[in-house]
Amino acid sequence: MPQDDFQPDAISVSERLAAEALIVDVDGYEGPLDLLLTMARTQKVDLRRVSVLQLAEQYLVFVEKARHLRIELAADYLVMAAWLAFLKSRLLLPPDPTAEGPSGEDLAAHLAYQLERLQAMRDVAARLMARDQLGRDFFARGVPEAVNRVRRVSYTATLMDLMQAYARIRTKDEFRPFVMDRDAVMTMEEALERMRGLIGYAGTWTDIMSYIPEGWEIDPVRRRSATAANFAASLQLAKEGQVEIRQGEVFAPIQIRKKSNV
Amino acid sequence: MSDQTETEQEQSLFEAPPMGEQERMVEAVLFASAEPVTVAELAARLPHGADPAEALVHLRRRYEGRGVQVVKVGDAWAIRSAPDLGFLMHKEVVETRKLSRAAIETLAIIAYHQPVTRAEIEEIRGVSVSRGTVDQLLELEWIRFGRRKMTPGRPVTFVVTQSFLDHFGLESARDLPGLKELRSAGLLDNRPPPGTGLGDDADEGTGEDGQSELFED
Amino acid sequence: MSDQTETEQEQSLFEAPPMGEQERMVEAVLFASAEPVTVAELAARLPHGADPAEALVHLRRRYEGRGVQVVKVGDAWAIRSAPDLGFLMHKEVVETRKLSRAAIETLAIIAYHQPVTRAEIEEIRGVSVSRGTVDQLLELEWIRFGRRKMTPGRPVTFVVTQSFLDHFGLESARDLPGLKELRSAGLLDNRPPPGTGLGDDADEGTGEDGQSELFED
Repeated sequence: MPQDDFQPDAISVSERLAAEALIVDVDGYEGPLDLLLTMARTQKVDLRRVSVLQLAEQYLVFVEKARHLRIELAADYLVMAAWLAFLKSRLLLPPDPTAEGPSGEDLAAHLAYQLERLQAMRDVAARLMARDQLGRDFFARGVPEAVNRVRRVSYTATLMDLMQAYARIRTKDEFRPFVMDRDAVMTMEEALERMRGLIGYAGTWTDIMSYIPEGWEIDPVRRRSATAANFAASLQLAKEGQVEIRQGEVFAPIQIRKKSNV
Repeated sequence: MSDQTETEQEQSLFEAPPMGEQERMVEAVLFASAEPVTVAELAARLPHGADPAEALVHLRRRYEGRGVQVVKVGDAWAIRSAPDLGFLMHKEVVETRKLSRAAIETLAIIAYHQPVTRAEIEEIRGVSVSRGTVDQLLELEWIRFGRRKMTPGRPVTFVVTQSFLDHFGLESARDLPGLKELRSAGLLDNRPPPGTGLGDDADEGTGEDGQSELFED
Repeated sequence: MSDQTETEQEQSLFEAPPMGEQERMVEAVLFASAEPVTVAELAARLPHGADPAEALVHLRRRYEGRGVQVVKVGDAWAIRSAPDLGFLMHKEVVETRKLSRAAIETLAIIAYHQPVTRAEIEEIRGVSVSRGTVDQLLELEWIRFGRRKMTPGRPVTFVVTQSFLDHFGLESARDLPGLKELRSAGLLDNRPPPGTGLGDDADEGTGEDGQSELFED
């Protein structure tokens, strides 16, 4: 068949160089379809008008070259080569109406469709990636406030909690004054106990101020507390009938003495 | 039916806040959330009788031309910074792993052909799809599993997610760039190789079903 | 000096964008930023010659009465949902726990007395502060380490953070009400401290010192 001999020469020198260049980085292609698409582009025509026959030739030359250079080709490259050789024969032979299966034209059309579709997907993928993207060109709220679907335990404290806590600390003394003033306060019980011990010796009228323990009469705060405690204790003792109590006039010293008949 | 009426009556007992107030509420909720919020969620969070859809119309208009925008993402809404001000944000940019060419193409095929099976993706790309590629896209939450195809083996399908729409600033999958051209060129048809298989007819049917469902209704 | 002038001249070569545009920029940055942004940071991010302080005034006014507001947090700015719409936000609050009494008291002391050492906190609380309490507050990012005290041992101090201010809706720790205000707000027993004790002077003195630093200068 003269056509057969002629066909390879129909591929221009530049296309052959391109085909050779393909061999060098066959690993750079994602399978035979990708390689075919690249080859189809060397035809510099609309993919819909690509010559599938020419493409098949290019591919077969490529595989032949690779074999010659002892380059290991993955199985799917060889499968494609076999299929393209079959397609080529179908396209070159006159259609046989009795042959089974799809015509060469149909097969070629589908291959062209596949190439066009792959190219179309690549184009839209590029357009998609060229779009403004979230986190790169436009942004979501930096501090989302919504608390829905919070998995973490969130500790809450309101400003009120905070202020109340502080108030509590700063004023705990006020709520427990006897703690704060322990060393400056004399309770009635203390005074009573002390006076019970001393009253036995008080046969004569004695100023209740003389019952104030040593060290309590100088500091006014302590003296005030001790005076009040002694006074209350004196009243208690008088009520119990253990002492008599008298005061000469307003603001005069208050005196007590042991009740004689006890 | 009577239940419906009862509910409506019950709801009407609560007076909905004025539209201006509803707009404020929608504004606060959208601002507070980094994720898009559906109208249904808004309705659930706003007081009874509120009309978040209408409030959204007002709110969207209010933010036109501002530094942030009210955008629609699928059936949800979000506030996003204006794309033209992205240059101010370099501090906020989170370096994302560069997607491989395989991943980008796979993503595009899923987006334009959804719901699509792994076999169909492989048919289109002419190579097998590595597990890692799909995993990466799933991890990014840009794709998810769709319903199974009613073809032999009931293969799983992949579809794109709301996050995908959100990430690429798309209101819906219908707004994918070049979708119309691709469709009219017949490049989204599920065209099986001539003379192959028998089950393809069924496959074709389902495939077209899925697309029409997504893009044409 | 001459450097300064040179820079100014250089800057004036670039024309600042119109104020409306600056406002959009500030809006977008505040929206997208994960943390409150200071005026200085805004100035660094906006084009030369921009006046973020003025843009903030406009933006703040624009958001008055809206569902979100432009608020000052410390010396920085942020967008926050309007306080009256808080009820929309914690609809789905899941697990929230109250801070322990020890933690809230420690936090309060740090807030009112910052910078404050652990020893000082213990002195004020009257009990020792557990490591866990401090760790929890650190983890919540409500307190952080401040500068060391120039006293023997150079103890570390604690101060409250911007997150703390943010959480409690304070512009600064100075905004915390003083004791007097707490009392008049009924948060304290109205009874005046009896006798205004003697032994208390020292304690109160320190307290007031810290506070004056905080509240009165």
